Amino acid sequence: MIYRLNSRFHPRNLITLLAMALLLGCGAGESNVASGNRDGILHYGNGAEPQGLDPHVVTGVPENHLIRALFEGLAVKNPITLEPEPGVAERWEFSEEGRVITFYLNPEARWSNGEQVSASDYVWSWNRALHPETGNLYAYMLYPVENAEGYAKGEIKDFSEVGVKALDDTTLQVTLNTPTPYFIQLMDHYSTFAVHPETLLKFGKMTDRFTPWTRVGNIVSNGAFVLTDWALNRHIKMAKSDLYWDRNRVSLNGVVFYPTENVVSEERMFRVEQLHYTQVVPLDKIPVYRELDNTPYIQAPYLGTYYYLVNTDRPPVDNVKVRQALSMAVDRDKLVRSVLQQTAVPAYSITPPNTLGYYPPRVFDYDPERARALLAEAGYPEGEGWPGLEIIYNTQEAHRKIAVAIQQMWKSELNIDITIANQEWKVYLNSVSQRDFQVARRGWIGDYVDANNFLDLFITDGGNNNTGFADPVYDDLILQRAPRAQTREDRYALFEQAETMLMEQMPIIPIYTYTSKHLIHPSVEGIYPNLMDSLNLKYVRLRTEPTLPEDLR
Amino acid sequence: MLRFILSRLLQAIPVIFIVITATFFLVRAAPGGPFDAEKVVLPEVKRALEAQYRLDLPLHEQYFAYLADLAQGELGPSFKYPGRSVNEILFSGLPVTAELGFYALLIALVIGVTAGVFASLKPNTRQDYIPMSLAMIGICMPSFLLGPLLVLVFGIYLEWLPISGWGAIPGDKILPSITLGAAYAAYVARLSRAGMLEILSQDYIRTARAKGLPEWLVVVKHALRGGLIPVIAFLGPAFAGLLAGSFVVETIFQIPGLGRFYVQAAFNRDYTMILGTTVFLSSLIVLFNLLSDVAAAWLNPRLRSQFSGGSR
Amino acid sequence: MTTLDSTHVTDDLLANAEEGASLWQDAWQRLRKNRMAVAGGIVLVLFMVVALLTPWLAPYAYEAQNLDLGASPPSGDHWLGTDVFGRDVLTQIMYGGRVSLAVGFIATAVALLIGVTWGAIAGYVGGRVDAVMMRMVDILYALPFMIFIVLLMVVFGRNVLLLFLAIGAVEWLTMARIMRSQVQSLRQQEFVEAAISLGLSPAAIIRRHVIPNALGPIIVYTTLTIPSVMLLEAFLSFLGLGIQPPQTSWGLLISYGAETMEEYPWLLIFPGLALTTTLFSLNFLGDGLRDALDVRGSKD
Amino acid sequence: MSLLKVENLKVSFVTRNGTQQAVKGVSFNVAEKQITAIIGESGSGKSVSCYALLGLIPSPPGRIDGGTAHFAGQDLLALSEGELRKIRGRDIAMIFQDPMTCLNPFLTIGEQLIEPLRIHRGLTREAAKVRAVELLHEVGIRSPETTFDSFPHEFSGGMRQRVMIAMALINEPRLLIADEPTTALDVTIQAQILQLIADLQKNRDIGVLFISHDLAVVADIADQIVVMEQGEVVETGSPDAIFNNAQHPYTRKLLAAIPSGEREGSAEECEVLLDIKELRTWFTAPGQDDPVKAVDGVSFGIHRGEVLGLVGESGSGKSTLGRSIMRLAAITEGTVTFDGTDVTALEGRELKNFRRRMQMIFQDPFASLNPRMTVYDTLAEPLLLHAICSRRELDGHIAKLMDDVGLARAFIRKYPHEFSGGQRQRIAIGRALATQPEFIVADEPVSALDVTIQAQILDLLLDLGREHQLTMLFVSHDMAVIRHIADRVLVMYQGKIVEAGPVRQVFDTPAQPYTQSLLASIPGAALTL
Repeated sequence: MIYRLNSRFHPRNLITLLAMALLLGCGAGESNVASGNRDGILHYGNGAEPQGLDPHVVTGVPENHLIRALFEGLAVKNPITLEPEPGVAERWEFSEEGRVITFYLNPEARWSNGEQVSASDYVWSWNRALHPETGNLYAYMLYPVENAEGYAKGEIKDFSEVGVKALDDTTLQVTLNTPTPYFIQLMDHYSTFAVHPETLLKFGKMTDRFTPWTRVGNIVSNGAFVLTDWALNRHIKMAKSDLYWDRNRVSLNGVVFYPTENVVSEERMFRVEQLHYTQVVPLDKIPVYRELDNTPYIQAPYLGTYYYLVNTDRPPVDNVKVRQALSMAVDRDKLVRSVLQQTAVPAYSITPPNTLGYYPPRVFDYDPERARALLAEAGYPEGEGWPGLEIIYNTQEAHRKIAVAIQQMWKSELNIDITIANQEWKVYLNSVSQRDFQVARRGWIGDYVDANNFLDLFITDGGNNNTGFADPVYDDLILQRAPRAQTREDRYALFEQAETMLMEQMPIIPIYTYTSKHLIHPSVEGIYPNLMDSLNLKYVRLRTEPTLPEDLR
Repeated sequence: MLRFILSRLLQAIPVIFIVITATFFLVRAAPGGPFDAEKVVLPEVKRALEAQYRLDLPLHEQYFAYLADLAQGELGPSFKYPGRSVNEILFSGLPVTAELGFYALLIALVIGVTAGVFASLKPNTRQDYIPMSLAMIGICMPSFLLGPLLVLVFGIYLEWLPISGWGAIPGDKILPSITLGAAYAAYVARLSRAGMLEILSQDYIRTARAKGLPEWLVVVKHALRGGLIPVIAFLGPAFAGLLAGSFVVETIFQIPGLGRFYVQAAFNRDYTMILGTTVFLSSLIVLFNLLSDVAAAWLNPRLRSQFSGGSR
Repeated sequence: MTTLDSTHVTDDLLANAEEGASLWQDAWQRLRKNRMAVAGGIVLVLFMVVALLTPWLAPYAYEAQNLDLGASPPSGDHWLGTDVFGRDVLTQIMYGGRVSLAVGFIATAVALLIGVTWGAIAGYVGGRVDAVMMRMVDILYALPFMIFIVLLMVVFGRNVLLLFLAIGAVEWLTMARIMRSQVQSLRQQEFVEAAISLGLSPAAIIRRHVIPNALGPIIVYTTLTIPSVMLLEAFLSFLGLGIQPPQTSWGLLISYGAETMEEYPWLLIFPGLALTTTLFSLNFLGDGLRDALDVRGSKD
Repeated sequence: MSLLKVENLKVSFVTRNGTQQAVKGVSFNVAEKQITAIIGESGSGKSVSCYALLGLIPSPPGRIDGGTAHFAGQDLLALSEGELRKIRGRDIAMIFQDPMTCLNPFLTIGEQLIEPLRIHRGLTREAAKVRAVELLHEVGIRSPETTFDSFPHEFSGGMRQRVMIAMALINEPRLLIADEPTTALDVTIQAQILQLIADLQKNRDIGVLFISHDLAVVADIADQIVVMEQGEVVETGSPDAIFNNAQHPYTRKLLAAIPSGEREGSAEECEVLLDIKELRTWFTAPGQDDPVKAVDGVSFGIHRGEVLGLVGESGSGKSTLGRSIMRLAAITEGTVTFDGTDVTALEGRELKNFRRRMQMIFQDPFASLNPRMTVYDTLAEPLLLHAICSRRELDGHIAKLMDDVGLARAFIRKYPHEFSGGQRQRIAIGRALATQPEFIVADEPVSALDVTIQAQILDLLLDLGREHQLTMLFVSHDMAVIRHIADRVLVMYQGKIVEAGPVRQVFDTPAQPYTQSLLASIPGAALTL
């Protein structure tokens, strides 16, 4: 056709443009896993976008993974036994009564700029972690240290009164309020990590929260890896540090962390080999994975409990019999089997079983008969005269499922009507902290492996109590008697006594103990699922061989 | 024309100001604060945090301080992401979302206009019903459904395309662009069908045919320009809406765009971030509405020379 | 003139007048001839009847669980399968339809009422009033929706009525814009001038002359609004505003189904079919209604 | 020698109300180098016949049922779409009725003009432009080089029609079909365009098929006239034969409808009902500084019982003047005194009462009736609004109105679209009369109507005026119509009144050159004057 169009706007141009823009050579290269195995790069699915990398500012699980790759604490946990083993500190000594700990720092421990990690860096960093202007949410991790709490609350102004001293470059002396058996464990928590003082001061005051010191090029860290790239909502890249004292043990050349917000998407990325490893698996996908030979799915006990908070001041759950009836009418086995696809362990108390050898008492069982009887005693025989009850939970699929199942269990076993209300996260937090609820979904993940971390939730007016449960005997057991117990057995006996009291009063309805869920590509070695979900990347190595089972697609 | 643009921009100032003010106080009225977390925040910590973010000042002082910062183009630090300013986050997400939106609109235009034009050429025949029925499905198919479906089919079963990321793996922009564009394609199809039907019944189309023009030339040269005016009018608000509405797609495909921040800022009660995105978005809405008006006027020679007022 | 005469005239009028009395009756006559529209209408009515009678029709109680059964594909006992709680999907869809249809129609009606009124006034009065009214629309467009919803929840608590209000409050904006542009072009028409010169008040002109002539685009937009309202309901319910489990709606069923489309496809397909069928029926009915109300028909 | 020979052409339209036969076996010839005119009212099938020849009727619903149309040795009706396309715009070209809508507003004049050349002859843009500029010059467009890149809206109606003609002639077709090419134009322009077509036909020796509803228009130029009624040809003959010796009653009816003569017995001088002083209505378009002075300092009075004609071309401000008096356009300055009251300041209830006493009849009966209201509702609205009658008496009043305007009562429940243009104008008149007004502004009430209908409506207005003792301001661009109906005439030009006086005086001894040019352009002058 000789006739040529003169119109300025033609669909054909658009199509060409579009094709060029989108199909940037759509030959889909090799997968991340394949290239990662070749180059020694681990591709790690890491949940939500991290808030940041400052150990004294952030909270949360994704941040934990990142910071523990970049930084190292005085002591770390053995990934299999969870027993403390040397980190920055080569060794440590307890004083006789257990109140004073002396850490001997490894002289080979280096900051990524080559400087030695010194004891005074720890003093400076703990000052920062505790300083009332820093606003460190995890400052309480250091409260076992003498005068730390007073300093954090502003009651003590002089940090030299806090029980931490640098005796010399490599010797750090810590004085505790009382002997604290789990204190060494806390040294593996990022809020107790050291940061590099000069680097921070280069970008602002010690207590500043928002300076760019954690950015690529600025950050100085002391862990097995160094930060090389941080693209918001895209990826965080790290490379093996050649200054790390234990560098010979590090096998990976680098790690790429992917922030993902969508559970379904993350699992799919794993399936198409874009990720080596992820910790989030959609519930309904788990049976599919379980059926595979050589399944990449691994499940492990986890230090966390899922329970319902009960507001003991609101009728009808102000009546202990009602609370007990409700708890006994929950068929936890069935719940775990069907709704939870066996990804949890039924719980009958707050502390997870085998918390460093501690097993919680079993005060009650699933017993609908007894539940009905208790409810009748409380004045609601066969549910008659029941005033109604509302369960609140924050908007999330898993919480909904559990609430729906429990609602129906209570309905069919006790013939009582329950309403369910989901709330947006911050609204839910507000309702819980204002105690504006009858029954609320709650979960608690241990900060350290010790029953104390679960049981001290329910001391009178405890910040995380939220139930109205108040018992001076209980407080005395947890706050006074247990810390002073001479042996582990004595201490655990006191915990058991307290926990029995708790379960008799039933200010919470325990539902299940968490497990951690992992999808690990067969080419990855050295990821050991454990109670704390504590992964140390320096033990991880990649092989090129095994691939995902074919029938996964 | 210039005067029209100026007057619209002047009108925009009070609009944006009211939006900022309303948002500022609405956000504060919402329950839950930026620092509430599952584990209780100790009162001493909370005090420290509030001091660091100026939240300890009386509300009106915070408001005026915010306005003063805003006047200097400073949107403040993010509450959720300490160490990052809202400006920085906006500018890191904007190019990505804008690119995504651009491709999506392009797809919407190409598919939508083609389908709409085809349907309009033979109204009430199969050639009309089939694309229009597809458009209906497109309209009611939410992206939280279409996205995963596309991922399953093209990413996992067929292994043709990457299923996540943006610009990291070749071809990873295709599925999200299609997902986001689909609903808009459906609207464009309906609009262009209606617009084309209107134009095709005009006398000047008959004139063109009487001149012996081939049918495709009648359509492309004589009918399309007028027929697309309703589409152009739709594009302005659509593009602004797309930036806010890309949240779902960005989440499904792990795209580092603005939409995620816009939605999550609200969930996180990230006050500065909510305000920042809102200011940004309301400016965009004003701007794009204006642009689409100008574009529509530019397409129409009659309006081009004697631009008659009104708005939208 | 005698009364006798006028009686005679009345008889004469009634005897000879052709066809029905009002626009709506006339439209009804036309609508009945449109087979697709009638089919769409029948499906919608059927759905509504089923929704109304669900408590008696549903094969199972809607909250009845069978946890041991879990998600199972369609079978003789459960024609459309069961969900992860072992609840009957057919029952869920029937109960979900009650919510979705109610929300879809009522919230859209709210949006329609506000939007049409607002747009008609802005477009008809014009000038400064128009500018102010439309800038208000712009402002509402720009306010962060999420915060708005959360505030609504806090101020009013959980309330299904509030859900209608919240949805209506966002959906009316576009309606107002469409209406306004319609009114602006209708306002130039001679018959509106004729009405002015008859001395009709602006309200009467809008009601009698403007709105009936803008019905076409309004109906089309309405048919598009209803499905998006149904999906918006799911989103709001998800945020905590709106219905709470075990109550359900099509939107919620679809969004849950989308999560497990690989494992339990029937949980997505059947609610999706219900929504799509409704949508198509609405669309055919809407197009039919538009044509029926267009009294000019095919003649012009 | 016949250029186009149409035989037994049948066209029908399939609608949802059944199949309608629009053309029922029509045969006619178009001779070479002659102008053949087809005359008929709208709906007589004259346009459909011509469109069918070129495959331009929309199909569906249109359908050609039979017949042949021989043109240059080919049967047009038997050709494929592709073959037909080669003939369209090259051998047969068309001009359409409304130059305002028939040019693509989105493309420049030049672009549209050269299209046929490029399509059919494969000329380059430059070569085509040279040819187009020549032709633009020939059809009387000044400075064609600069206007080549203008858009249609920058032209007046007459200029656009010239462009259309140039576009049709650019490939030197052998047959030009002109479908009511002057109907939408002012009288003065109409005369020019008719002259242009006649000249071009002579210079180029082409055959022309000229379609019109107005016998007067074709009287001066046609060589042969074909009269069509309801899809059939009722009479064919030379203009002489048709005008002097019409055989068919329908032809005679058409002839009778040409407005002629003037009103007898002018109303005697009465009191002044409406007094207009220094009226100014200016519009300022947004974004522009200079106001458009649509009405610029007009003063006159109307006596009770008088019909005052207001004449002028489009754009002269006559309609705006009418609308200003009705308070439909915002008056910038001046007073309108109606029966002693200054109406420019009225508001609310007073304005409403005033509106009852003054009514308006609009130009376009297609647009002035609400398409979604039945006749009954349309007529009931003013009756109820002004409480002219109670609800019980409503039916009686409406019936009376229907009788008055000559509409069958059986149509009472019908919608406007079901009526013809003339009937619709009757409804509009009925609505205006419903409030029993004293004064009516009739704004070009007949210019959108066919000639035969035009005559009926004018007579109706005159009768009703007498019966109800109406005072009327009758706005028109058509001198013949004004002469037929008015007692006195105002001639308006560029927002000002340039001449005023009794009809006979203005028509017989026009003082202003503008009035003279208006009078000279009345079509069919030879026939009627």
